Amino acid sequence: MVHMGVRVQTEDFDVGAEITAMRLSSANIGAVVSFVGQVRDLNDGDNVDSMFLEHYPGMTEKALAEIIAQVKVRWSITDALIVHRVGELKPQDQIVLVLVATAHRQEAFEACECIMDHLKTDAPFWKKEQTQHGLRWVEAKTSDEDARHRWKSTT
Amino acid sequence: MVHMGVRVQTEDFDVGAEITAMRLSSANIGAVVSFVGQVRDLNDGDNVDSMFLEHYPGMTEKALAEIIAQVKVRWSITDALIVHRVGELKPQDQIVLVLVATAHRQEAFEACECIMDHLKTDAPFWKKEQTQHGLRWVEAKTSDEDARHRWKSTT
Amino acid sequence: MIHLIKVFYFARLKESLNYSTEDIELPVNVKTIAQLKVHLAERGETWADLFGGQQSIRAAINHGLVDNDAIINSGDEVAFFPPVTGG
Amino acid sequence: MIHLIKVFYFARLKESLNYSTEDIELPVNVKTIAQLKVHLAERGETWADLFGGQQSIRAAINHGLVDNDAIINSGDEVAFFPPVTGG
Repeated sequence: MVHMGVRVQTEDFDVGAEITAMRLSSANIGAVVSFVGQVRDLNDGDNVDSMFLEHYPGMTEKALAEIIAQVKVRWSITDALIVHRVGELKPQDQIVLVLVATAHRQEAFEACECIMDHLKTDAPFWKKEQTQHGLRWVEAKTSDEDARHRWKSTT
Repeated sequence: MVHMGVRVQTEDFDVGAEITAMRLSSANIGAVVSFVGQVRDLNDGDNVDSMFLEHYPGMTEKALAEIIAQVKVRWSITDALIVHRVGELKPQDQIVLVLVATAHRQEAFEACECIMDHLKTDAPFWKKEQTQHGLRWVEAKTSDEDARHRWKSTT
Repeated sequence: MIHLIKVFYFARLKESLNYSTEDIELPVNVKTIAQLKVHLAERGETWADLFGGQQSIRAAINHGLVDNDAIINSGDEVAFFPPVTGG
Repeated sequence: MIHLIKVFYFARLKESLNYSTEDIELPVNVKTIAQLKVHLAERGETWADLFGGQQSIRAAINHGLVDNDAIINSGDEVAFFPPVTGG
């Protein structure tokens, strides 16, 4: 898998087209679970006017591909896709899409959530917000570290 | 909530339009998790040519609305939607859509999976398959009962 | 006093019985879902086969799933069906 | 023998240092990420503030996340950045 199913882009994505393309790729697929993240207008109590997403080109794609590869070892997955946007984003812009297609639903839910939890801690993205108090870098959350570690205890 | 966010229909649905409409309904939404079920071409080792989905009009809508109401008590949910098709379906047709929108991702994943698990055991739908061996009613799975009971032990 | 209820049958039950709904006048000794099943099982072989306890049959009263010991009231809409298989 | 590596800085680090990449010739006693951090911290106040151990800084070698005790080899691409906040 050479970065298959991973895209890092400034452009928006079409969630319906992505789900449908993946779903129709195999008649063995019974379940497609998707996660769409959108920019909220509020963070840590402050209004967010816009944000800029910086990343580490080269490492980002590799990190995301590794997350998918790990998930494929653990669950029986027909297909998976991560699309992550970078650059300038406004509230209610789509920021990330994760899709997982499987024969049975529980695997799709677990794998999709596991991908998101690892993406939050292992993929080199950094958010800088423009709020009413000026520009600020978003601080990482310990809750994201905790969420990621959930998946270790049960392996 | 008078059956809000519940639709039972013979027509297909547009997953992208549904996700986008829900996502844009509030700038407080940070996560939308969706589940799409599609008819598989194989069940219990036999090729499925088509299936017919019977339901109990009146009770179906009520049962689905109750599932959403229960989930809203347990998780902090901005919006939720269930669309379930009935009537004649072919392999790779969409059969069910569940959407949950929340501020934070973990709640959306859990609530969406919980809705699907309850839908599998509590909503009056019955599948009849046309296979190479003729027509047959699909048997309920004990694994679906087990999946539903998971959510009880942790409440 | 007459206790009239409406009964619906779905899926495999509907096919076996060859009809989907009927009005039933409840005998005085039939007050619960379990008692109604016994009453229906006495109708003949097909009915005994379906409601005699060998098969898993679920019930609803007025569009809500109920257990065997649920009380049936006059005017209720009662439904019998196999375990559900949607989703 | 000269051990030349390429170093990248991202996000808050890049802004504080006011540049994003440089080539560094590793001193012979600098073999790990931890030792490179100490080496960088000796460059002055801004550097000491970032790499002196008060702040949480993550590191990557050749596009893979690594711990403090990871070995740096000649020709490696090393990156330093704050905890990530994507998704």
